[in-house]
Amino acid sequence: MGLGFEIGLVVLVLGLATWTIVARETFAAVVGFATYGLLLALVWVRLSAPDVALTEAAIGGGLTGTLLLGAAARLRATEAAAAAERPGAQLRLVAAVLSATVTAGLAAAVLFLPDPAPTLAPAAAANAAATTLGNPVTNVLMAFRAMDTLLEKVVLLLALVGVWSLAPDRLWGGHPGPRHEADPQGAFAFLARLLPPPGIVIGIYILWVSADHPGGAFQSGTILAAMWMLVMMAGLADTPPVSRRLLRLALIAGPLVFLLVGLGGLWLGDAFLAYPVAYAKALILAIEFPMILTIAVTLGLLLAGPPERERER
Amino acid sequence: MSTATVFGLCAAVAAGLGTYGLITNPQPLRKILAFNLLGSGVFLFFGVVARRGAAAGFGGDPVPQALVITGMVVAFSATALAVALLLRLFQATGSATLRPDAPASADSNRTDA
Amino acid sequence: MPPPAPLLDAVTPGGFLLVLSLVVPVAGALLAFVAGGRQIERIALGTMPLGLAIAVAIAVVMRQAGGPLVYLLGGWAPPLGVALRADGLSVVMMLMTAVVICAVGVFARADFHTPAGSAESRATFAFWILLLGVWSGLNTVFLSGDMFTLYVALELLTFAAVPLVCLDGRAETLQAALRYLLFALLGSVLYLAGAVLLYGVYGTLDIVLLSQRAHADPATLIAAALMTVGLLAKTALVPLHLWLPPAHAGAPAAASAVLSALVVKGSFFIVVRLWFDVMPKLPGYGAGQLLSALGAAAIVFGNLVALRQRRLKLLIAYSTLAQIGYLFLMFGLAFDPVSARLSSGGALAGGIMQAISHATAKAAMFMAAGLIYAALGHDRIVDLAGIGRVLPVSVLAFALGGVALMGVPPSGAYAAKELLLQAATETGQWWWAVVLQAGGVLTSSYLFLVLACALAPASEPIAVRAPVPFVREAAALGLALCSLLLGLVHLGAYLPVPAGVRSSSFNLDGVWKVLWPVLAGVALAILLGRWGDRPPPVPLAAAIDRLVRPTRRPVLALGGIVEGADGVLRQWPAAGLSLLLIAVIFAAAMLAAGGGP
Amino acid sequence: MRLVLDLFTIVTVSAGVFFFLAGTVGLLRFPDALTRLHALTKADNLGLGLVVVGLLPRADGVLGALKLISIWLLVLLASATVSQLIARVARRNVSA
Repeated sequence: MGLGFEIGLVVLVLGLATWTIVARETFAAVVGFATYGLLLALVWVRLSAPDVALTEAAIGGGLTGTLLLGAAARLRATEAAAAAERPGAQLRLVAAVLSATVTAGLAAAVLFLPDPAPTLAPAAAANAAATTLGNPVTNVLMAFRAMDTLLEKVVLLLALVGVWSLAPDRLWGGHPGPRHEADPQGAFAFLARLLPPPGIVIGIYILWVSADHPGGAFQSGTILAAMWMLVMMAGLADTPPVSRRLLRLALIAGPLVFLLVGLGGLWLGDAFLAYPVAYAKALILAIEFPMILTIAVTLGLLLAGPPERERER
Repeated sequence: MSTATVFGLCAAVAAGLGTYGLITNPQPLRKILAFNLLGSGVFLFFGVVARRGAAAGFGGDPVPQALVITGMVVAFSATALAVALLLRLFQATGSATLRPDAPASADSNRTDA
Repeated sequence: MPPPAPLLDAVTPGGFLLVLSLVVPVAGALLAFVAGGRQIERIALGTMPLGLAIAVAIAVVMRQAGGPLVYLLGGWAPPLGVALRADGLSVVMMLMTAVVICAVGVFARADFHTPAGSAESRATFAFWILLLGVWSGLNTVFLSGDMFTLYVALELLTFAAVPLVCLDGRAETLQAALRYLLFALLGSVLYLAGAVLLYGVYGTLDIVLLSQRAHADPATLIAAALMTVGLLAKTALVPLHLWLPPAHAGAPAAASAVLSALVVKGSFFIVVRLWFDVMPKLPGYGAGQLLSALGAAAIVFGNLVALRQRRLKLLIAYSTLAQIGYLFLMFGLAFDPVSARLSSGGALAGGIMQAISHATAKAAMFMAAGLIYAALGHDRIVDLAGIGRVLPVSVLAFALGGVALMGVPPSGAYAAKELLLQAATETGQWWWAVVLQAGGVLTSSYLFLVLACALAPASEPIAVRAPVPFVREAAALGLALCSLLLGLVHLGAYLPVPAGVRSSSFNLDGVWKVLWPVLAGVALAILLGRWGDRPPPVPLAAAIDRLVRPTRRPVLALGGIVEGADGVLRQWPAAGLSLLLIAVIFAAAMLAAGGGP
Repeated sequence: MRLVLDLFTIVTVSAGVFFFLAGTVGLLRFPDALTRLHALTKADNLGLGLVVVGLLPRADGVLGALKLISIWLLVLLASATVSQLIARVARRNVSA
């Protein structure tokens, strides 16, 4: 069937991309973007990257979409004023020409990429025995380039500290985000009671299979975060106050265990972030389980925003 | 033309669209959106590079695939921080503009002349 | 020191120190986060001497080993794994960072302190954790041998820096922080685009492996142009500076010191890595000249706008713009026409020297300005009269920091200037020497402007709002002295300083060389300065005023034009378009040098 | 046997796709929120259901089949709730 499917997909993806830029209403643009994210997940599948497809669907379609939709709803009042600030036609033309030049440069670079392409796939395959995991992406994330993954968790934590730092002084230590109210007998509350148990099972399952199949700590954490948000948005539970010690512990558990295992490797003579082959899988799972907790809680709180209400005593 | 090349060109166009939106749209939220579009284009390059490097029985080079997962997490953190800043700015000033002269209590440097 | 043979797959003795220098601030941030309350400050302050000790230990071990330190994370060698490497440049930058962070820690204790018995406060919580975050990010930037790890480190740095800008929650700082974040994100995405292209061409992101494999093919050059421009946006090189002045001037003093002294150096350092280590042969003469030209524009432009400022913190922020320009002059000067590549010689040493001397001096100046602001409740330059009596140590720290920046011996900036001037002479690029001297004149000019106001007698006694603890003034003064005496330290073991460069000279010729920029600067300050309604508070003011009045008007008009240009460039679309335009020009220059596709 | 199963898959998946198509047309052409919702949910659920049923013979093992069915059930649950919520908002907007 040639490239028919690919080209159709590209047309749809680029159509939605254009829509997110030119749409007049921000809300409509965000809806377009979330759809774009879901279609992009299909692109990732076509590129034989199912792990990334899961991440793209979770982040591009889900998390970012939710975050931006919420913001668009809150900022609707500012849209009219912004229209006056729109740059003139000449400026837009220059911007279009320069952006097109960037596109041309990137496209040229893609066409000039060497053939055969250099790859680390054989190296990754040859060293897979060191961790006894079958999923090469998990191997890269948790072993070969574990440093990046560790730093990424610190980035998440700092982003959360940054978000929290925007709270008014008097509300420090309080509950993030608005308190959601929903009809306790309504359909939404029903869903929020029904879905989390299987959702949590699926989340943990995605981590569990990620040793040998597509999945991973981040994708799993995102699902858990979604379940938590569902419960919060249905008003069944409140966000925890940011001063709660247990919450803070959950937020650093992942990177802390990661760091400790890494230092253990250094201490026992091998290397920082090295795992002894016999315990590699166990150690990686020992890192990943607190990690999904940390990821889920961090993502949920990043979406909730800075503390907005005083701590209830 | 291979699958990877088609998606590579798609990525280039998405990145260009994102750049255009980031520069010309005055609303910060639309800039954040455009940044995500630009980012997704760049991430797609990782996918293209990975697909081109398919070998050793893998459908793609796992290293760029892993890098892009890290990149997406970082981009999401950036989006969350930017949205929180934007909402706080809106809360503080009632407007959401990036014009340097906008906030009413702006610096005393330019009040006299 | 010749560039040492790059080590690839061997962990050198002492390599674990590199790991510790990353782990210590990260662990500090995590522990402070969970401990909360009064422990935050204690953990952060406890981390600082530890981090400083590790930096010193790395310097000592490296000196003994006589070559770079290498550590392979997880035992995985590149290209599959990630290596940490410390060469002379990273050691010098790490030491500087540790010193500045420690001084900022001492300085910031008064502002971000949790008294016994009181609850944890928002600003205290955020400041210390973010400070440790900045430190983790910077150490990773200096040590990482992998272009993608550098990207993560760069983002770590940005996410720690942005909230520091708006720590006090005022509307204008929130806006400044948002502008900073959005522009920085654009920069890092461009960097990432370049990184993925490099991987696509070479199958590795390791700096040493790339340096062995890099050749002038179109994808590589496009990648290089994108990465360079992305990093320039994060460094705020004119005309990509829209975010810097309000962000650096609006932040609390301790945060301004960190942002101005350290954070912009992170992305600058990656440009150095990219141009000197990854692909010294590729940029070519034209691109180097272009980067130097942007630097020169920054020097002239930043200094001129600084002269027009009415507020002290904004003046210092614009001075940072100018000083960033100095950092980029070296790229054109380092080009060796014989081998057609960037040589890691005197120009590079001068650039790095400039970076560390600016970091120490500028941190000192922002701290001093913060103390002055705290004492007076404002920082309007024309109303500073009398502050010299009230806060002599702070004003001295500010003055010494400024003098160090002017390039008076034996300051680090003097040594840097000498190295750059020598490189200019050697390569016959006299035009950059002219810019260097002009920069010195302009620097002394705004320094004079501030000091003339600060040292003037007050018309009425100043009521100080709050007593200023001596330890805070001492922290600022200590950093200023560091910068001023830096030229006496021989860094030849770490930086490629060519033999025969004297770090200080005390003959008559030398005195004149120092004096004329100062005098020219004073003259310029009198012509260009904003003095409010009053003539400059210097002896013979009235006579001077009469003398300069006819020339003052056109010169002031010129200043107005420059300031207007700044206003235009700081509009978002203008900055964005400049960014793309510079990217295109860089790509064109590099493609032309590389023979084209 | 194999041929029969293949035929079964082709027919049911095609039917599913047809319902998706009909749902999309309904979404675009119907006049108001409630009727659009009606088109969407009915066609969506039925369409996905048929696709899942069609894929069942191709699932690897009982576990794979269970996974496919649970996907359908989860989507049913989610879309039922979401359309309930949207409908409630739409009705409130009409009566207001």
